[in-house]
Amino acid sequence: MRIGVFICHCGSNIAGTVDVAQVAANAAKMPDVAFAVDTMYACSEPGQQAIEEAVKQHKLTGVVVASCSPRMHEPTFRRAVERAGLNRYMIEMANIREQVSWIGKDKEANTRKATDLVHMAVEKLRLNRVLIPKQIPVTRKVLVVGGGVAGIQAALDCAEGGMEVVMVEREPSIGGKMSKLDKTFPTIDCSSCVLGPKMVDVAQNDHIDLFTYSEVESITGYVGNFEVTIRKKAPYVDWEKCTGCGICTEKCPNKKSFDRHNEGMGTTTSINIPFPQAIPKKATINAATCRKLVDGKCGVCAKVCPSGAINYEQEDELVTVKVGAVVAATGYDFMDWTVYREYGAGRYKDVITSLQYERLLSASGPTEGHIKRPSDGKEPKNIVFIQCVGSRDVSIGRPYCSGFCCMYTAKQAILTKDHIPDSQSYVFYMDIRSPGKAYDEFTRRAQEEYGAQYLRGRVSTIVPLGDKLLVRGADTLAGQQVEIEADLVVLAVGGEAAHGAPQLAEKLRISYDSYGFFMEGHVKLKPVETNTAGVFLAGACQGLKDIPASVAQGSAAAAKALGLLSKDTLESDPQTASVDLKRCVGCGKCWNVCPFGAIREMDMRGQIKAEVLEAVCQGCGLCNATCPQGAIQLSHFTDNQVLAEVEALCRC
Amino acid sequence: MAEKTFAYYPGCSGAGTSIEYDKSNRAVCEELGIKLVDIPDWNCCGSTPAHQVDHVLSAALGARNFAQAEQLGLDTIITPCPACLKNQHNALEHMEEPGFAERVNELTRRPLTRKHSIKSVLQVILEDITPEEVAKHVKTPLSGIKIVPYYGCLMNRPGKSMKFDDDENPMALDRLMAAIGCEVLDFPLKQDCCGGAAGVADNKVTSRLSGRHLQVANHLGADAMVVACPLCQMNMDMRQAQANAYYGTSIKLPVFYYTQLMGLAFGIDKSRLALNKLIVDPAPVLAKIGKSAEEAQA
Amino acid sequence: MNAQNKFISRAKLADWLKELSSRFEVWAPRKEGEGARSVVVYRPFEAEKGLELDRKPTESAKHTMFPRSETLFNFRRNLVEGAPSLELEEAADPAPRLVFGLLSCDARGFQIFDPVYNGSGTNGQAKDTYYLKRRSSTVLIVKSCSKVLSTCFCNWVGGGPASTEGADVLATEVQDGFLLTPVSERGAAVLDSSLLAATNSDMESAAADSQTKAAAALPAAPDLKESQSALLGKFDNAAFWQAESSKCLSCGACTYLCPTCYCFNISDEAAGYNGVRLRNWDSCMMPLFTMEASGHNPRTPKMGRLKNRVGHKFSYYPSLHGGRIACCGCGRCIKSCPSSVDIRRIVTDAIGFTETVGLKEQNNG
Amino acid sequence: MAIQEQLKKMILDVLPDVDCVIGWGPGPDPLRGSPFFMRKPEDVESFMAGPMAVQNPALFLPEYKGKKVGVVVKGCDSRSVVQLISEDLIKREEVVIIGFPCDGVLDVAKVENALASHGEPGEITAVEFSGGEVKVTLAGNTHSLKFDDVKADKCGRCAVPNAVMSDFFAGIAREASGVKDDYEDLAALEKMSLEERFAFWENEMSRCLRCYACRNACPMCVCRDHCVASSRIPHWISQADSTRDKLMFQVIHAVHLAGRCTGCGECQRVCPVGIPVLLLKRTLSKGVTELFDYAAGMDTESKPPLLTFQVEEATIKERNW
Amino acid sequence: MSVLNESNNGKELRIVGFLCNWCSYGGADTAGVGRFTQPTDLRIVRLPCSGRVNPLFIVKALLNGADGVLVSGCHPRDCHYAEGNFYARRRLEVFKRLLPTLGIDPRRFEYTWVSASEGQRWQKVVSEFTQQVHALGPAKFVADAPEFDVLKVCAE
Repeated sequence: MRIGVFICHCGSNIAGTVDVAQVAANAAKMPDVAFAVDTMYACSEPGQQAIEEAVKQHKLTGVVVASCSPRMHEPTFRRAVERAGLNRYMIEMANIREQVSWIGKDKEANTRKATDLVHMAVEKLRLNRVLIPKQIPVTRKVLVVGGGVAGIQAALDCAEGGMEVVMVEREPSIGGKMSKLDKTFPTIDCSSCVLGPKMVDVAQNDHIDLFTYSEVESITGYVGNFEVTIRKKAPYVDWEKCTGCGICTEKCPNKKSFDRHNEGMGTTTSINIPFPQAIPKKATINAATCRKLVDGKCGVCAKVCPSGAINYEQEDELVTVKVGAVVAATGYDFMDWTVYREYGAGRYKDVITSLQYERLLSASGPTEGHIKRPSDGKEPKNIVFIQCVGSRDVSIGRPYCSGFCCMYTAKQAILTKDHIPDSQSYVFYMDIRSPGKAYDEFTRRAQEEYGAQYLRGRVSTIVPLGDKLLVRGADTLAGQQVEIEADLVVLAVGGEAAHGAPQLAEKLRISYDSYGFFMEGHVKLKPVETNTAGVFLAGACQGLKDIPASVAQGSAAAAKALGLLSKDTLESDPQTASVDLKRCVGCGKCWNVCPFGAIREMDMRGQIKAEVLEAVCQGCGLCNATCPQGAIQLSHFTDNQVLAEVEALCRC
Repeated sequence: MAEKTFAYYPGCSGAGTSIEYDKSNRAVCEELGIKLVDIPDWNCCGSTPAHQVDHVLSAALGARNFAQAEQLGLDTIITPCPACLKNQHNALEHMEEPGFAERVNELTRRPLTRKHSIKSVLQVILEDITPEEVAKHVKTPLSGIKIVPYYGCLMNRPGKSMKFDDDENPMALDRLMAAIGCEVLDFPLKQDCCGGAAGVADNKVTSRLSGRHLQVANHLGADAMVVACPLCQMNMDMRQAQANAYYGTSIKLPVFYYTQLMGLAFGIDKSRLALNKLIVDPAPVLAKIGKSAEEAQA
Repeated sequence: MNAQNKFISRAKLADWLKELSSRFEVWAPRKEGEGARSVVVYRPFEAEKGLELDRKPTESAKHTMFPRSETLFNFRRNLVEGAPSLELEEAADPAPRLVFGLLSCDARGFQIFDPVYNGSGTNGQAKDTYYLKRRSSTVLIVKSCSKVLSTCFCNWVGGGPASTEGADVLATEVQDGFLLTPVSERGAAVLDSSLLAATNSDMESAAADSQTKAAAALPAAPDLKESQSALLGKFDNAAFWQAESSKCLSCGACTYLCPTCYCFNISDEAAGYNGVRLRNWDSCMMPLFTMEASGHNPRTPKMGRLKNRVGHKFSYYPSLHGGRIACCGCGRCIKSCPSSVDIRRIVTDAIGFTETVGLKEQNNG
Repeated sequence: MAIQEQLKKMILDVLPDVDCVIGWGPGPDPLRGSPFFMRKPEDVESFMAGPMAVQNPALFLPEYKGKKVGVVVKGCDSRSVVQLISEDLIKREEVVIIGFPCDGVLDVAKVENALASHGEPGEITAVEFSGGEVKVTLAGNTHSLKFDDVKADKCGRCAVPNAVMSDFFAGIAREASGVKDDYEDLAALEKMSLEERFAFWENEMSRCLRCYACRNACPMCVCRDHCVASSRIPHWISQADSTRDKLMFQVIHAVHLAGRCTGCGECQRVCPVGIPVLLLKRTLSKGVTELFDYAAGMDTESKPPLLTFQVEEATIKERNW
Repeated sequence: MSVLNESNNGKELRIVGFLCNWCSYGGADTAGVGRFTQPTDLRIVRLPCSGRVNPLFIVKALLNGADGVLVSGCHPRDCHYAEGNFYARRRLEVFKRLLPTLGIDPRRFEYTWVSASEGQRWQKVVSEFTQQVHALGPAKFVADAPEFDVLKVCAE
């Protein structure tokens, strides 16, 4: 092998504290090094050209660049050597900037360390092999999991781009949390007026195949070639026949079912259509409360249904689809606020959540837009809003800010004044977090124009006194205890990862944080990608966010999916594991630990061997560390390469 | 039922202002088969001042009591007083911290050789005896009287360290009083501060705070208040007149220790319950016992 | 009475070996390991670490002549632009050695090495200079055996407890010391120390007596002249070898303890430009012994390996070397075999002895 | 010996359905038994169980994958069988397991050590077991040894005298002694300073012949002919006769066995030069037991702890930097 | 470097780091970008994931003359490959217990988790680990393997 070594000055960034000429001179003596030089800026155009020329002039077969972190410029130099006619994987980098010149000023020690790092890179490069990416055909179809506003946006954008879309939503209707809101900040425009048309677009778009009341059962395959099994839960109604006329819901004798759409602020019938604008507008039977399904007595809906759609015998159905990319847009749920026993832990009827309050405000809600408190239906006058219930609270393991509560609380204070002009709102807050276009103005308006009284402090207890609730808290600005006799208390409950999110993440083989939010590829630079190729994120499933941000991320995820599937084939990263069939004994330890299911058992003339599915392998090397014979090796991170690096360090 | 034996720490009030608590406690425990062995030569738990001055010293006071109990071969101390409970509970907790026990041992020169714990008598009755078992001992159900249970602030807080009952909505007294036949009212202020020791320095504070409890109890129609803390009892009972004066009310609400009522229900001789030590006369309330039931029958 | 014979007392033995250390690198058996794990091994003599002459050595003395791993030479590659070159540095000549206390079977083992390494099998073409340099500069003082173990069968293969074949001096244990009989000139030359005493007739007769007794204690030897043809005849008898090798673990304990197994492998170990060429013991019981460069291995099942080991010793080697069996009957392969594979049984089974001569069936029901 | 006769009968019953039954038979001298492969009914005559049933017959099972074989097992051997099944290295339906109550096996090295002043085991002409005693005839004299003093170390800490899993069981299951494995065998090493331990291994490993009997006697070694000890790709150890490389191999073997080793002790027993190689594996077993409350070879359903994980590890503390 | 001067007369020791590419290597980069001064002893081997770390790499380094080995990966649950560090955590924890038996001070090996954003934490980890290794001094290692007088560039 003929290796060329390029030691970058990076201006004075490296040369200032490393004797780069000395490092180059040392490198010249290293095995297989045919050429070594120091260069001002290796990544600059002349720097890259110099590398290309050196490759040709010195007939180099591999290159070591000692400069900044490979996380920064490895792709740059790979392209450079490729232009010079080498395989793009015949390059190694020594990180002598972030790991050497920037963290210490002792030039002698730095020069020694830089030499060591170059030596390690040379020894590793000597064992590099030419790698050729494989071309994989793709299925040009996108799965969108979750039909909230982020998922809707992603689906519509994909469809707009000509892509086929499969949307899966676990509730009977799409719309998500946004469909439950009355108005939205900071413009106080009607939520359903904004969202409704988009929902209708989804229903009417020929490119979108909608599965509601359905969940992803399993997913196999890999980027470009996923196979998804969808469980269509049985609504006990043949949706092909159901016209959404609603007669069944009028006649159903059981009117005490929990009303999910209204967050329990009212009851509904066992067979119901969640809300008038539901998409699809189809009836679903709640099997837990339906008298026919529970004890076989009733059957009224079947009698009244004009289209004969009711089917008590219906069973779940599994459907399989092939897609090339997945957008996860599963949103969020609210945390269980009853852990706050000082707020009554659910014992007080007039302590409600903000989303329940939203339903009281909504004209399509159980009170038709009149604020009536749950205990006695009276109109409340003194309303206390408590923020950060389940946000920024380390004591219950939720140190994060939910992000949207400050804004919706301000909105609810404004709407309260609109609904009940002689009411007084009190808002207990920790900090007002309103960065965003027209947001801070909005929270000020709640205080200044709508007279909401903002108290900076936490509430320590809520005590029922007669038909009032005594809210005791601290006003930390005034430095005193405050007590407010409230008619209604609204808790701004923090969000958490959607229930079942970790389980979905396991199916998608993406990672999630300790709260269950899905992990993006890079916090700043890959906000909608995940570490599993072909799976993208949109909306609050990645982290809590408000409607504009969710919509923006929906579009971003769609753009990524469209970009990925714009070609007929995909190139796989060839830095994958491979099996030396002569050494493999088929013990199965590798396929048992592979996080991606990328290794499978195969039969080679009667002997069991392991086989790597290159397109699925993500190159983590866990199998390599597990295989006792070392029969499975991760290209460019082989045992021998790591050992060569260790030897270079320890034995010279 | 097997006898349960504990080292008993009566606390300073038990020997003085709350002697009726101590007496009724011993009587009730005897009835329930809880054997109390007095810790020989026990010392003050440190009360409020000690830990405000020096945590090590404060813990050393508690540690000495545990060392005394160790002599008896008993590792669990029980005490009726929530303040004594809290202080000595804290002592044990602090001594788990690295280096802390060594500093305490320097003072006591009597390192603890075993693992110790401290509980309230209330906790033992609730958890080890259970309300169901208590009900079996009842000879005279206290039907006909409505009570509000008042726990005070220390009995089960902070929840993380006390690990007893629900720290925001305790039910121990509610359940025990129901077991002996009382009608228990839901008392929203069951844990709100009575003013504590502030009564000594400025009785307006205690009057303001405890006065509200009394008014709410009165408003709810309570015949009596039931407490488990000597200080609460003092503020509610002895200082009831002060609170009435502060608010211009004229409430006469007897304030019982829960053990006194249990003793009554168990048919224990009244002299052993020291009912005569109460300031607000309990006689009118005691007269109601059993009445409403009889009236209903008639 | 032989005037050349000398006597060394146990008390003075260490001093004598120390004295010899000025002229030789002296090796002798000593005990290593603790308690029940202890073994007897041949090591460079260190007086403070003691000698073990009462138990039979666990390992053979083979490595004194034929190291487990031997540096043949060091190399360094130079990459001068246009003119790559290779620098070699040969290993230094070995210092003269003296091995004290090896068993007669151990000494006979080298007799089996010699024709392989001295070029006699290749008309002088392939001489192994590394081996021959050691062989010619090493003095062997053999200790005759006074006791016989159940695994001993030197008499099967032409040896005996006091065989002097291959020895320079024969040491026979007598009261309080050893009677030393020079066998070769080289041997006589080391018996010139003032620490050695003259012998007397009691010693001489005691020594002769002990040698006779030991020889008599060995069970009668079967006639193995059929072994060459018998083993060849069984070459393709898979059922035979399958049965014989069932319990074999295919480890190298037998070959590495064997005084006559002379196979080696050559490997280069290198880092960067520099490396070393090593000659290491190899074992036909190991799968890599026959591994070919293509990756194909003609001898994968373990029965083939065991067949080779037995066949080589009792058939193929004798056929090349005048009928001499390549086994010295020390029995270490039997004694230390994890599975108690018994080479005697395999050979007699192959010959087809119905009644195993000298080999009792052991059963402890 | 009633149990032995019962076992013989079971083996004869099983024999027609299997390729062979693996057990123990006579060895080269009265002190040593040998693995024994019974293929014909007449073979069974020489079968022997008892204190000389030293070797672990589970070792041979993977060789017979695809064929049905019978195996007679001591409690410890059965753990190897179970572990092999749990790792899918052999198939449950391909093995017929015959168990018996084991009273412990002999440690030849201990006998040798006990009788060191009288001669070598090779000189022993008769061995007899009776009532906790071993009567050994050596050089014409009979010596009586306490069986407890000369049984294998592992028998002293054995909690599974009967097979963990068996298709047939001879006799009445022996009651487990209730001893807890407190890893007393590690105590001597633990008493040494780190420097002494390092020197200990340097000294012990210098004796190693690289015969790999330890590896080849290990029933849990999966690689068999493909061991990294002699491979170039990957090139973990050099072929030089260096203590460093020889110790490295022992660490490789131990690490590969972490969470899988059933402690049968064959590696150490077979070492021809007496290196206590089991200590390394026992150290890891101790760690695995402490961390994951896991013992290998006790049931076929559980996964070796290093081939799985838990998201929250109760026993692993994160380091506080 | 104060650490070096204090404990080892300014001499550097051999410390090998095995870092996962996604978190800890990134964390080291972040520390570099932040110019967080660190001792110079550590040399980093970049690997895709802490799950790629075979504990045998660590023994190999320690038996070959490394004075300390540091492994760092993504925090549990944050693994780029979802599960790699979960396996690493178990394997390294078990492995750490083998070192004392071998006569190697277990403090010569540590494993930890550093995310790509934790530059400061990385600085702390490196500084404290380096200090820890310096407090132990140079390690003994088995020196009898053939030495080929390898590249002498380090000395030259």
